[in-house]
Amino acid sequence: MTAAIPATSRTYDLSFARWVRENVKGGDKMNLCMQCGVCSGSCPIGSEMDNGPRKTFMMVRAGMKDEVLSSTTLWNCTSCYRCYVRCPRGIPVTSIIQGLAAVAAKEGYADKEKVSNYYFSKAFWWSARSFGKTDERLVTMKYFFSFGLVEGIKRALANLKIALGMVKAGRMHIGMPHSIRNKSQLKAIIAKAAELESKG
Amino acid sequence: MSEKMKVTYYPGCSSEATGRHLDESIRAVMPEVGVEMADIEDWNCCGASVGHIGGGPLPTLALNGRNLANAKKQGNEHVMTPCAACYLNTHGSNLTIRDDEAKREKVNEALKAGGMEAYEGDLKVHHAMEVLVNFVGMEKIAERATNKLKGLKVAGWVGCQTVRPFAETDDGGNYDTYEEPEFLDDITRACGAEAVPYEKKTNCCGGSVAVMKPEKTLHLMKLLLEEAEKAGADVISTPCPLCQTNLEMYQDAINAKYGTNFHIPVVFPSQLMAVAFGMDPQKDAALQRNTIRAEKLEKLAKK
Amino acid sequence: MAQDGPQSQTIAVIGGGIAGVTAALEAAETGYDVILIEKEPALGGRVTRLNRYFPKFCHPTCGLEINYQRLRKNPRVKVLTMHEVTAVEGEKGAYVITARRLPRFVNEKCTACGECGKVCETEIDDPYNYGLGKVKAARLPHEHAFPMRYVIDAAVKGTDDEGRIAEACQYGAVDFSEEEEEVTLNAGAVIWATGWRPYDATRLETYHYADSPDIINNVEMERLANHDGPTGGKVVRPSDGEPAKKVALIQCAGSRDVNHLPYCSMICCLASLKHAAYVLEQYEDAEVHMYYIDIRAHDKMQTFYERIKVDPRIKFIKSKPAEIHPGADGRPVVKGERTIDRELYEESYDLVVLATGMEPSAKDISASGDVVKDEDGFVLAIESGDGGQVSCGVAAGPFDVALSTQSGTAAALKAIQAVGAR
Amino acid sequence: MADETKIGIYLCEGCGIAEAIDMDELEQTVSSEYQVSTCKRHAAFCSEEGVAVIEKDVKDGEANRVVVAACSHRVMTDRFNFDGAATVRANLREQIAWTQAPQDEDTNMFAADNVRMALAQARNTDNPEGHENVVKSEKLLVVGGGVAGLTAALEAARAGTEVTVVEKTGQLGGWTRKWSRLIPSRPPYRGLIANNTEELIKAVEDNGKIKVVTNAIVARTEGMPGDFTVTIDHGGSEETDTFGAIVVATGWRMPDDMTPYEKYGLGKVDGVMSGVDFEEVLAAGVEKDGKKLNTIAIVIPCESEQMPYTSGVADRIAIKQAIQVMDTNPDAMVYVLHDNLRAHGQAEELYREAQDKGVVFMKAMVKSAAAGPELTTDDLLLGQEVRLSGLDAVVVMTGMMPNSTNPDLPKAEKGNEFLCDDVNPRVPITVNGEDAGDGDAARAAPSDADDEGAGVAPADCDPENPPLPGGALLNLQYRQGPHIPILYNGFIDSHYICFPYETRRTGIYVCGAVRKPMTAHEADNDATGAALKGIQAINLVKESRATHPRTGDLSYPIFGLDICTKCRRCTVECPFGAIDENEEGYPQLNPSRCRRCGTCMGACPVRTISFKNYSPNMVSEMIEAVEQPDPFDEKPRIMVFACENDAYPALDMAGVNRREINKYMRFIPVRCLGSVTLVWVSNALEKGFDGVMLMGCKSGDDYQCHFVKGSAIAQERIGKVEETLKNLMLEPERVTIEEVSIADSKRVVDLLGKFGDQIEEIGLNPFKGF
Repeated sequence: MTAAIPATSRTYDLSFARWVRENVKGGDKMNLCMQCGVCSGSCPIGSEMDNGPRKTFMMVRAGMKDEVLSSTTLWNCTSCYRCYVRCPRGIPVTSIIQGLAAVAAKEGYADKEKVSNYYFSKAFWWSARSFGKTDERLVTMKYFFSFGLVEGIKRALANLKIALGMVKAGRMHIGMPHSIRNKSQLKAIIAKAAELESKG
Repeated sequence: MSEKMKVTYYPGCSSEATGRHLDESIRAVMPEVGVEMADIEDWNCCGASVGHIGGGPLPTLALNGRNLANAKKQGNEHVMTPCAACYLNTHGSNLTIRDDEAKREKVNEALKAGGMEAYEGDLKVHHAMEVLVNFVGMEKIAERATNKLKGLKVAGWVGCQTVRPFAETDDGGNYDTYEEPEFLDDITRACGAEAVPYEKKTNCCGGSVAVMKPEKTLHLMKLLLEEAEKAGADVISTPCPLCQTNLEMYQDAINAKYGTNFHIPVVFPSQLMAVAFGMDPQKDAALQRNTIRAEKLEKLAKK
Repeated sequence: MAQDGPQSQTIAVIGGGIAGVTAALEAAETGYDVILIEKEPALGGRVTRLNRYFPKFCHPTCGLEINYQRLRKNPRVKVLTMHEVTAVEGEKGAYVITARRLPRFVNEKCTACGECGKVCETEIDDPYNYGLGKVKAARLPHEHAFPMRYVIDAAVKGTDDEGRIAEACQYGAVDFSEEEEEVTLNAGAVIWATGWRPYDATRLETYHYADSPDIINNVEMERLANHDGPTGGKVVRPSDGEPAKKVALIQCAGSRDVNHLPYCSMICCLASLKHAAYVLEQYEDAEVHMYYIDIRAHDKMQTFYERIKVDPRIKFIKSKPAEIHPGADGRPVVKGERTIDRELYEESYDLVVLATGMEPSAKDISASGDVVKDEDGFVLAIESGDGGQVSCGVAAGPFDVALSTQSGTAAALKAIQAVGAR
Repeated sequence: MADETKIGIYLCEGCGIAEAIDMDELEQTVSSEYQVSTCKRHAAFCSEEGVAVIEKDVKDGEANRVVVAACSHRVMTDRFNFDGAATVRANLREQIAWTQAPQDEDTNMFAADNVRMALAQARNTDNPEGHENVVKSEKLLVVGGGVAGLTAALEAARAGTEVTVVEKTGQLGGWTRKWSRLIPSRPPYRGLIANNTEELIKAVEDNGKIKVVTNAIVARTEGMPGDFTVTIDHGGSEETDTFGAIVVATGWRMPDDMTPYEKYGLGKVDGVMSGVDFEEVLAAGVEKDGKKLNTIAIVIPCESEQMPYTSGVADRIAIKQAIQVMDTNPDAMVYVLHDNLRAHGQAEELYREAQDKGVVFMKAMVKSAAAGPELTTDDLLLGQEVRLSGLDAVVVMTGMMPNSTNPDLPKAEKGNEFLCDDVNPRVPITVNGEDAGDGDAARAAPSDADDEGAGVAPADCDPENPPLPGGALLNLQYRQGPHIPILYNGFIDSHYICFPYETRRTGIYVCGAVRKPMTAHEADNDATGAALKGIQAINLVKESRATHPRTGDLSYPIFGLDICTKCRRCTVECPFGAIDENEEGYPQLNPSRCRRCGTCMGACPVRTISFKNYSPNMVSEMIEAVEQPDPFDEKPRIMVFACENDAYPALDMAGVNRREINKYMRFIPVRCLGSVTLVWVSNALEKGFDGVMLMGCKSGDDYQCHFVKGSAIAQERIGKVEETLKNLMLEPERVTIEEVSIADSKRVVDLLGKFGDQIEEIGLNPFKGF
């Protein structure tokens, strides 16, 4: 990301909103929100969200950085894109919520209990980096165990039946993970991208 | 359409695991309707639906940049993927690379670091379903469907990312609507099966959230199953590998939680096509890979 | 067609709704020749289909009656009905207007005696009621039709009705040989008063307008409440005729939406407040919920809004519903987020009224010369304002009736200037 | 006129008339009872041949009065219109053939009576020729030199009319001239536009047809349309000129009472300013006292406490000003605090532009303002109290108060009641009025909620200290006082949605922000319309014709002063102040002010006011013409005076729908219930009518009377009828008045039915047969 997020000194200090505008994908459209509620009303698991997209946008305007970045809204987006295509102001709502989630992760707002996505994503990137592909089996395992050994085993066992079914159906293989050939190339590319990202 | 269409094929990671039967059936049926596929050389993951969080936007963009650059090398303007998430990321990245100069430069810088040539965003990314709608056409499918799936009741469940937000195609216009797409039922009918009315056509199963925290999304999948049952469907047909896996593997959990007794097979349209085309139920339709076997469909399959 | 006076001094008014009729009369009463061109069989456009006006709850036909009396007494205005204008070309002083003359199958000999209607068996969806009811194919457009002349729908062609109807008419007024033909009219100035149509609610996929008879649009609500509408003025559920006591009024159904109509249609909020009054007035135990983004009470309408607001039976919910669909019991369900308290709701109603926005009809007419159309299809005189084409009413922008008649009067003067004031 | 009167009567047999009515009997009645010069029948008189028949008779001198017994006078008007012969219509179709039992004894009696009444009418009518030409000037006077006034002048001049503009100040252009940027009125409807007022001023000054007088006000206005003698006070020196018509465009001013805005800190807290003052800051590059203003809250006073006349304008101006700040300083922090943001029409795009540029909109209610300045607000969307601190300025959008009076002048001695609300816009809504299906359930019950103002009775206005301060704009030298009557909230608007320019002072048209709140662009368009009405009025008056709504009517009231008792009722009751009094106190008509409603005629106790084609005598004879059956036949007769604007059309439409109407009714269309004199009522009862019904338009708030008070006046008069009835020893229930709308084609049938039954219950009028 670019310049660090400015601290907000007072309510409706717009510096946070404007930082989001510059640094979050789709953020440039966020201020167009007219607070109609279609996005939050369209969300399949909106009930799992404390604020929902609409209010989140209002809170960004109000400069409520902490509340926004620690909000459960960011971690329960199923990426169904209903809000995105329905928004009467053409705001890419999904992208902004996901963008804010990325920010929250970077800024260390992702706390284990609440924010499993973050760990899932981490596990996922581990796989992507190491093999260039997602090995669902390993990602899931790594994800489970990112909650600690006990929790990991618990979750693993809970899903054992499913896993076995998958193995039986040939949809989960045993043995070495799938991998691309030119791993070094991919590593270099991702590394560079990450570097550029942090530079902005 | 021209008799033959050449596409560079991007199977996506699930094609080697949970989505194998999608990959296998797509590879089987596409050539039958005049679509020639060649895989993207040494393709990598697209970033799926959570990549952006851990990795951030630019690395995700770079992942897709690499795939597209490789596809470009193969000299064919059409890229096709059967996976909703792959389509979303590849298509979205392609647009960004095409329209956002700053990002394009960064991506290309990253690609350069990997010793790759720059990519300008001049390929066209299609979802396999869009190819069937816009390039193949239902007539052709119906024509090829010699083994009509008489009496099979199919609930067409499109899900989300197959049409949202990119029902909008690289050739301009939408290949179907965001809320009430019809292509899936059209395919069902082209295969000679009955498309039962299915209101929750574009409802969400929970996607990756379902993988991470099923407890939060089981009610969504329950709704989808109820609707299918109400409609008297023998099978649910969905183009999305994650949707297929979720709805299939969580039925036990749903039954346990809600005291229901769901046992509804969830198949891919390409599996329906393979059977309707009279192809091999195992090798081509990969019906053995459904953990909830679609017996009725299997019975219809040519032995 | 024949025109009195030099055509270069004739003012053509396209559209016989309240704006067009006003423009035509104001020009004629100032001493100028006018051709008033209407595509329907009778004048009055949208307004004649309204039950009441806001904020006074008076009857639109009342003003139309006065205007029709003015027309009857004013030989300067030539009224052409069933002329659908397709193009306007030319320049100040010499415009050529191309129109499709649609067959009425009834000529000026008609006395409106009604014999043709008596024998006619064919029924069609009543265009006057937006298809909410059926009507004889041979009919008087409605009780207040001007001109008071029958019209016969082409549906009877080739049926036994054709013979029966021709026979029934004792005045030689029925003429089935009429065919659609293209006519051209000449004028020195053109007033666009082409009005509007409700935005096609089927395009609002998430609102499932087509999937339930109890999800209607705002113009249909006017017919439901109207004494000569399909229900004789009772606000009921179209599905089963039961009283519609719990009613949802959905604002911005198409308007203020970049995916549909980017502009605010201006009248919907107030029309919906009026609709609330219709319901509250008919049922003591009525329950009306108005879903809105902003209640837009323009100029002095704030007092009207407050006047409705005092009724405890109406609730205002700041929320644009995300979805509306027929529920399990068949009643329409409205789903979304209440923005003030961030509550998610899913509520059933007897009747849901979509306040669909206004789409300019001028979209369909090819314009050229000293007039421009904006992206939405509204017609505007060229910047300098000294051309011979002007617009008024909803052809010019989303206006209410007061603004339409006001702009119609203004348009008359601009046209008079164009034909060379005497 | 009577002696060489030749009446031709034409009995039409078309449209089912002959099927329903015994035409031979009808013809028999006519020729036996009346001296008609010719009586003809035809299958369809409206046909070419039919019309030719009548035309021939008129040409051959067979008839100089034509009675067409066919359809309603509301149709075929253009065809039954003959030069040199007054035409009267007897309604046999809509009223009888379509509503009565065919070939029934009562149906034939009904038909005979309609023809009898028409013949009586014909004997007492004549084609009116207009009053003497009063036009002394065709010039237009425009009062007010703001955008509206200047546009009215320019547009009128472009149409060839000479104009004089009178501006109170020394500078043309009004408020708008002060704004540095304006709201765009054309696509793409975003991007503020330069102020073009200077060009407008120049165009006016350069126009040879326009004379501009600044630092001047209208001291006095005498006369009438076509002949307004106006005295212009030009800084003390008076000059007089004559005009054909007047356009009033006096615009708006800051509210006289600013206390409602104090809660926002206006006038109390430093740094809080009005939107008007903020325009200066904007013009100076968003700088005040050399200091850049970067953090600004723009407050749109929220509904409940907001003066109604800010509606819709304040919001758009707030958005405009916010954009202007961002255009000057993209990093500025601008907050617009609103309740409902009224960016209606294309202004929605302006709203998006503001957001695009970073303006933040808050649905927030201001609770209080403190030094800083800072605001404590209730932020409805965040659901919490929000303190807006660190502000450089707070801008409050204040209201637009209409200049319906001139605040610099002393209060007028009389006529201030016309500054009281014409209607009360807050009375509870009833859709169908009193007779609504569900009666009182219908009424919107005022909630006990804190909606102060709502649902209250009309502000009882004390003419001694009217709501609007100051003197009259035109200082009209009218019997009814110097003011132009206002509508509610102080605006001089029309009461009629269909007819936005209808003031109650003929030939005087109002436009711009004095008519209703509007932006400069809207005022521009409004002024163009007002200019047309002015020109039109002059043209009509030149031909001695009436203006709206009886446009073109040549008839006018003639006063028989010989028996006038100087009771002044006509002068008082005229809704348009058309009648003054001369030195001896006799009524003096200003014909071109008159709208021909006949209210004066109805008011005159000695029946000495009449029109050529509409008079007390004419109607009395029509009443008399109706045959009263022998009491033993038990056939009541009920006289219905129906307003021709709404009630009569409703009756016609009952016919169009083939709804059966009580067969004992007899109808006389009247111009307005205001024209109904009580004499007609007593006449009817004396002649043996068993009941009398008056049908008029809605009265009271939201009145529908096309002549303002006709219906109300009639109700008042009928209130007095009881004595008359008592003197005649008759039951008061025999006379009733009903409010009927044009949409009552169903209800009107029930009304008549009920009244008919009621009369039958009461029994026949004992006077029958005397």
